[in-house]
Amino acid sequence: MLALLAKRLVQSALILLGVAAITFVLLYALPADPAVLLAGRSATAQTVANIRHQLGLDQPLLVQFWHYLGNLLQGDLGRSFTQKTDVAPLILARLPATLTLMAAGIAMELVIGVSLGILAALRRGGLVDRLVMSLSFVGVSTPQFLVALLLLYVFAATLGWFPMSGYGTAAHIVLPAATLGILGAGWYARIVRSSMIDVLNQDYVRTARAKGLSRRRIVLRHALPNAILPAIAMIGIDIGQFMSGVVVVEAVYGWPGIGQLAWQAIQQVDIPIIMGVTLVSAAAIVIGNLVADLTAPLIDPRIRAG
Amino acid sequence: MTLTPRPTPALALPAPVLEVAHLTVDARTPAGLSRVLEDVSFALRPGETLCLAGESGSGKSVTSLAIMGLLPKASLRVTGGAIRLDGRDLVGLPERAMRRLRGGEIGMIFQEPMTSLNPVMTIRDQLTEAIRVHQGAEDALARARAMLEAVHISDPARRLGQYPHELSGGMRQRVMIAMALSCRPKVLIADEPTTALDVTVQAQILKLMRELKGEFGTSIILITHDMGVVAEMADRVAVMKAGRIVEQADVVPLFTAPREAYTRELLAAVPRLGARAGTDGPPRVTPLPTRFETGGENEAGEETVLSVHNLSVSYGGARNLFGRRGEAQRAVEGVSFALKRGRTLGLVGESGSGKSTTGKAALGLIPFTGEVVLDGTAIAGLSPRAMRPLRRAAQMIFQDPYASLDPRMSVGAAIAEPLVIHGIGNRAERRERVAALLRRVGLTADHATRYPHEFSGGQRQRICIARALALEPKLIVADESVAALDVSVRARVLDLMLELQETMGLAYLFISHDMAVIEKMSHEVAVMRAGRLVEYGTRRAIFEAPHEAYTRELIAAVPMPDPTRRHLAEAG
Amino acid sequence: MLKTLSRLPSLPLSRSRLLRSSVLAVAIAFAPAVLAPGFVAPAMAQTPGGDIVVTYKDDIATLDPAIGYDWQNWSMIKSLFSRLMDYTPGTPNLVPSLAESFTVSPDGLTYVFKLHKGVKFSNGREVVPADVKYSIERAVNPKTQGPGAGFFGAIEGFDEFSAGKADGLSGITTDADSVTFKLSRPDATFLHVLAINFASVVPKEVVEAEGADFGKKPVGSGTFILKDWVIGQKLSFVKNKDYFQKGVPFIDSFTVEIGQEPLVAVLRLQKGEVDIAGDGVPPAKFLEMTKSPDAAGMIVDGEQLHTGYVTLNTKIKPLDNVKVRQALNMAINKDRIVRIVNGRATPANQPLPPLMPGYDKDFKGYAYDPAKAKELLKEAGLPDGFSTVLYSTNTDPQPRIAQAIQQDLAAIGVKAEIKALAQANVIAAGGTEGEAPMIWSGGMAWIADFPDPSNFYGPILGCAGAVAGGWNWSWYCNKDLQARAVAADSMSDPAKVKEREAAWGKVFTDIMADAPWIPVFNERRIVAKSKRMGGPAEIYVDPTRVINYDAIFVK
Amino acid sequence: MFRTLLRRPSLLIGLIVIALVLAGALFAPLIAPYQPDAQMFDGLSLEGAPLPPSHQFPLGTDTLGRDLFSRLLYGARTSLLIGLVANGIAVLIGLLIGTIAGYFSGLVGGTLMRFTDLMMAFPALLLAIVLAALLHPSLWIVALVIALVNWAQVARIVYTETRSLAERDFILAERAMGAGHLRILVLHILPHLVPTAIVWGTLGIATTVLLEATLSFLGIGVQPPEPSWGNIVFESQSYFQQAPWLVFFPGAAILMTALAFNLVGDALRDITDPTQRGRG
Repeated sequence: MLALLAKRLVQSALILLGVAAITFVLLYALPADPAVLLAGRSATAQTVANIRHQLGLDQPLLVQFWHYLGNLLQGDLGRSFTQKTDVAPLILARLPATLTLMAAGIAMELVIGVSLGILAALRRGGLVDRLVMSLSFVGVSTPQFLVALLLLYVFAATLGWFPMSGYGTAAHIVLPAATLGILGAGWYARIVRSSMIDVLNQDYVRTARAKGLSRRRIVLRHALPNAILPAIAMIGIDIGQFMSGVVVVEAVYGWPGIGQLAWQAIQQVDIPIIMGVTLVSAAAIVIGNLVADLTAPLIDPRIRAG
Repeated sequence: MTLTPRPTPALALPAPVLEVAHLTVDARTPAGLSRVLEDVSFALRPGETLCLAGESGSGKSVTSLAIMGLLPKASLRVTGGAIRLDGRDLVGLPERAMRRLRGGEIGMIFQEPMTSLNPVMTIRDQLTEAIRVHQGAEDALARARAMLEAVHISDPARRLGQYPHELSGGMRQRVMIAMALSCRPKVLIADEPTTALDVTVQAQILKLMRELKGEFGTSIILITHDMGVVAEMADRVAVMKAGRIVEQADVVPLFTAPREAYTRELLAAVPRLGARAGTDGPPRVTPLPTRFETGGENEAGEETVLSVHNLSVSYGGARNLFGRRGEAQRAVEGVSFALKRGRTLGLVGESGSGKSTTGKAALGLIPFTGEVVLDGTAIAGLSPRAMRPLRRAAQMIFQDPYASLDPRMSVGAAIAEPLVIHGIGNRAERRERVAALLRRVGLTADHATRYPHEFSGGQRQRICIARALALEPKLIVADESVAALDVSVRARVLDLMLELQETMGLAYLFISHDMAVIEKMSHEVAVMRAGRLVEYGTRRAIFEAPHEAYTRELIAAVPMPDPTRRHLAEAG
Repeated sequence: MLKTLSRLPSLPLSRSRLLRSSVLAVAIAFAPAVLAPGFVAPAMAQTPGGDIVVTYKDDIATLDPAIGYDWQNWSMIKSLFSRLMDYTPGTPNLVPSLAESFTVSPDGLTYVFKLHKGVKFSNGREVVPADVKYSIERAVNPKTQGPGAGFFGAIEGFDEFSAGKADGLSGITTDADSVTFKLSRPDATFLHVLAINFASVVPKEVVEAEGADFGKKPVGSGTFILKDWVIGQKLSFVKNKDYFQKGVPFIDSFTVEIGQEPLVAVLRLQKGEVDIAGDGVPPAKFLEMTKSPDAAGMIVDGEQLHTGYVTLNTKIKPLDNVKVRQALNMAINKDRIVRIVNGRATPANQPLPPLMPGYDKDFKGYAYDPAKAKELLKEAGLPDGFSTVLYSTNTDPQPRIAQAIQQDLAAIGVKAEIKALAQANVIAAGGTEGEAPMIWSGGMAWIADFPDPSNFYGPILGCAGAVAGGWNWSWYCNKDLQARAVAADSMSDPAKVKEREAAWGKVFTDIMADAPWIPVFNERRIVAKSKRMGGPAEIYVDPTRVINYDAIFVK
Repeated sequence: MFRTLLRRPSLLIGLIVIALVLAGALFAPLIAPYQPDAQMFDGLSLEGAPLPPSHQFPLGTDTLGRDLFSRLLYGARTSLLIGLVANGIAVLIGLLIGTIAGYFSGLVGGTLMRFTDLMMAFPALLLAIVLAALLHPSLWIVALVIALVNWAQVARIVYTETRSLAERDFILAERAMGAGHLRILVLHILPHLVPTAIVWGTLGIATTVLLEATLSFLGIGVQPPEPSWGNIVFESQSYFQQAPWLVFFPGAAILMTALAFNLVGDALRDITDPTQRGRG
């Protein structure tokens, strides 16, 4: 188990290194010169050259990357070109908001998705099943921004049930999390349904029935822990999807997360921030997968044994 | 106990615990209802073991599920008859009432102990659960432990905290039995409880069941396809075929004087250990003296087709980060044997003993160390390209004929495949050859255009054999090739293989866990255990004068299809 | 100009300088030396107190006055710090601020400022003349990487200092209560320069203690103090009770909420949750709001010194042909474009906006005449038109305006492919020689740093800007006009104000003969405020501050 | 086949919607009442506001006075093209990498899968945004970008399937017969992956249409005035209160099409793989 953890950690680190390298190369090739943008309109060529030199932009790519990695190991993500502050605190300040939103979104996905999935599996072929499956399709087929705008318009602007925008209270998180969660719940419902149907056909469920257990106990105690495994593996992948989703959702709801930061940074070619956000989201994805990998053994002892 | 010929007076015999009367079950299919069970009737008396015997699809399991009220609602339904437990009809009983009976009055164990226990729950949870549900929570844990002791599991205290995957197959089945008996049910239904177990473990479990029957006073319905098990266990036998009971009788009369043709057929097909005692080779199935088609040699056993020396195969050793393997586990270690043309080497052993691995390594399909000489060429370290010509000399037949045929390829194409690979013949010639091969294995040429799923298991195995024969190999590695087949089908396939050996001079490396089949097929036998060869010699030597205790144990554990010679349950 | 490097959901809302009168600001320099700081008398009495909420979409970048140069932080920096000079709220009229009084030598090369006594930084230390020198040197110092260094180019010793050959600006000297500036050349705009944010006075010891974090923990001597900054969420400013002018400001505090979609901000404003929607009214909401009965109290509509234009790259064929450029000028139906932006702008025909000194209201420019445009193209040897590329930023409504331009061009046979890119990419394309044939300036448009025509020439139309990484995206360089521009700028004699103005005006109309731009429209600025907010429109569209936090008040 | 259709109303509905959308896209020049990029003088109110659906403009006009119905028809071409091209490429890449990695486990497979993991860990939208900014958006670039973002998932699935296929007895049987790697891969593994590829290709189209819309929503999609469903919504998103038809109609088009492709993909999965029947 420990060896597995160590192995996965090193693997994760390598993946992050790869992500860093690719991002670095991509950004280096971007057709926009941060020095020019920084220098402003009244700058002379000399000023631009000075800035370029100070930022180290006149050095070869490899040297720049090497420096970047060196700093990275010390937790230094560099300084934002436009905001003139360290990137790490900028991201750290916004990370809790994004993580909260993601956690709420995933929680909503899981609660809605898993319960609907179970329901559909138990009523397999019936009306409820069909309804749930159709809804799940509508869910995964709906453009996120459309839902975001719609929820905002209906529940905040018109009905006034929730605040339109902002951050801080529980009421603020409902709509953004719902936007992320409702749509993603479709996948979970499908996955849980299919694995639940699978599990319900397993011999041990038959054993449980032969023991005379109640249906409720069979479903919750025997089938669910087994059926939930694929859904947990899904969370890891999901975090990647969410990282994309938050850009849209944060923009609409004014959620102060790293999605907004990323969007601004891209507009301004603020390479250190883009790098930082990319790495942080990649890390989130990697950690998500790691957590999923490590959670599965908690539920399934077979994986624990390796 | 014998059945009295007269109509049963209520007072003369104890009332049956469970009575199944005229049970009819229908399946719902797109085409309408189709009958799965028809007029099944039997009675189970207190303390009795009733065996439901029959081949796959005969309706044994459906019967048991119907009794438990566990038929899948969507597809199967009881449409007639009654199931009476202590006189109370279970058909149409509400689910809640049925639930109280399940596990309480009727316990059940299943074929696959591997999958029948919930992998994510501890043994303790699974055991106490049943006790709690039916008899309250008071001393569930103590009783669970007592049950584990009753089924003679080693170190019961520790087992309680373990998960199913940490137990061996035998232990799991013991846990299943403990669970099924934990509420002291009147009836225990055991659905092929030992089929998935090794023969030695099977012997132990059967013994345990007999012992517990006495101890708990439980009546048993034992479902099995194995006439050996029937002979060992049954008081009474009901032989099923195609959803009906064709014959019902006490066990001794049934084996000694079967009334029905089907029962006779079934019994005849069962290979009996010791049937070949006193002979050196397999029975001759062709009437003519041996004449090889290839002509060259007419004396069997001259040419060594396969020689294996000091073969070892390592598995596992999880890859570390950089793709290097860590400490490896030896699956096979230091195995040596030789196989001559026209002869069969039976490779026998229990699961995990390394038989299949040895077979695959012998054909160079997995990496190995040691020396393997196939048709005169050492194959160690040969490139796939260099291996190719050698592939013509040796072919393989697998356990599951369906899995070893590409489901998307027609049978003709599958049989022609080796010819295509080796560039033999043109399209027309190949078609002719395929037709010949199909006829050779007892199918017809027009089968060539069909697909594997349209055939029965036995036919599929014939197709696999035809494909293996396409290249006219000298050696065929048969890996548990008949294990998945019903007895009667198995007998016919074995006969086909023997006939092919006689007429074509094939050598077989015959891998099986079934001692009786090995005895029937082999000239020489190699016994494997835990990756090593423990005994190797002529069949006669191995079966009639085994040196090793393990070999003796293996032979002794085989149930005899003869109720008069019960030895397993009663011996200990 | 200010970098408006941000996603603007509406028309370019940029810091603007509104010039209500044509009185030249320079004239103030020679007014009696004691100008009392004061305000335009508001129509109603200001009640002190109140806490208000302001929203913006984008993060507030640094609040370091030597670095901050975008339209969101501009007004905040204005209120956090004080400078020698400032403007009367809502006007472009210069007044002394930190300076109690000042004198200018007759040759216009020496400025002496006497500082107010007892002005304190919010850390309690008194502001001394050395702070002024330190602050301006810091803005010029190349190590600061400040974008405003160039404004101080007229101060003696600038070249040496910016080349790293000197430790400071030799032209700034201080004594116990005054600061003296010596200029190397007359600069008619120097007092404006001392009023821009880069001239804000900062306490040296705090700057050195905070280092790079000064922009996040600013300490100044302005009307407000930054109390709290939750990055990415909000900034809280509270009134500086010790501000040296009594009674200023009016409100007790203002909170800036970040990350708010402009549309959402306006919806919240209508519900009373927000007092000022900093990003203005998005086009989608504009018509509805102006029609609503509440409009009068909520919408502030003011003119600004803005021109939206299309650059025509004079180094790319066939745009190197002046006839082609003229033809394109005639092809654009500016009235229709104005309609597309719901009439929030007026058609333009010259680079200068109407309110800028030097604007020639008699100049006719190129009238919309597609037939004549085709004729000109024929004369240029392009009877069938040509294909080209039109760059634009990718935020609404810029791509729409670009499409309107595209359709107009198509009418005379010019097929323009649109590239709607992130702002940074458009700026990069503009600054690369031979890259972008045409750029629609929307979202990046030129807005003067101070109300003087000179500010509309150098970087965007002068030869100095036509370099790699420069902002003269037409790559236009007319040596003759360049000489006239230099001449006009050195006319610092107050007697020649009118003459200078006229000279500049002529430069801009003559530029149009070469047609390096298609001036499209001059945009007005629309701000939304809650009904409880009081005061005249000018302080919400303040020409020097965008929002003048010092002057706004709650009714 | 017809019976299968009747028994699966969802498949039937999906196919009908796809057919309608395809027809609309193919015959756009015949159906569309106006040129998609014609900014009509009478298409805007005098104040410059878009017009609601009317007899003249069946689905209303957009903020430039263009006919929304015509733009949606032409936009279908773009969106479908991107969907098909992007998915085609993504599935091809995924199939190639997935089968090779799955069949040749070991160094080659390990390396390829680590690379796939890396791509999975890369925030997809961020990659798309950077790539789109880098390469200057155009229809083909957007398709390419989406393909580059999407292939990893296909590769993962194909990899898993190939792994389990490679362990099946019939592949072992092929090897025992002496078949070469290429023969096994092409004749015995690929055919089994075709249904997966088709299903994922179909399901992917839905995702792609959504991703294209999202890219356009963020302003880095297909360049104006070329209409795509994504950029139609994007251009008008802030008008959702004032001119709801500008958001509703294209949004509904995206939803319906994505839904249709999802339904068809799901049904295909059921039909081609009986063992998966009834599963998600």
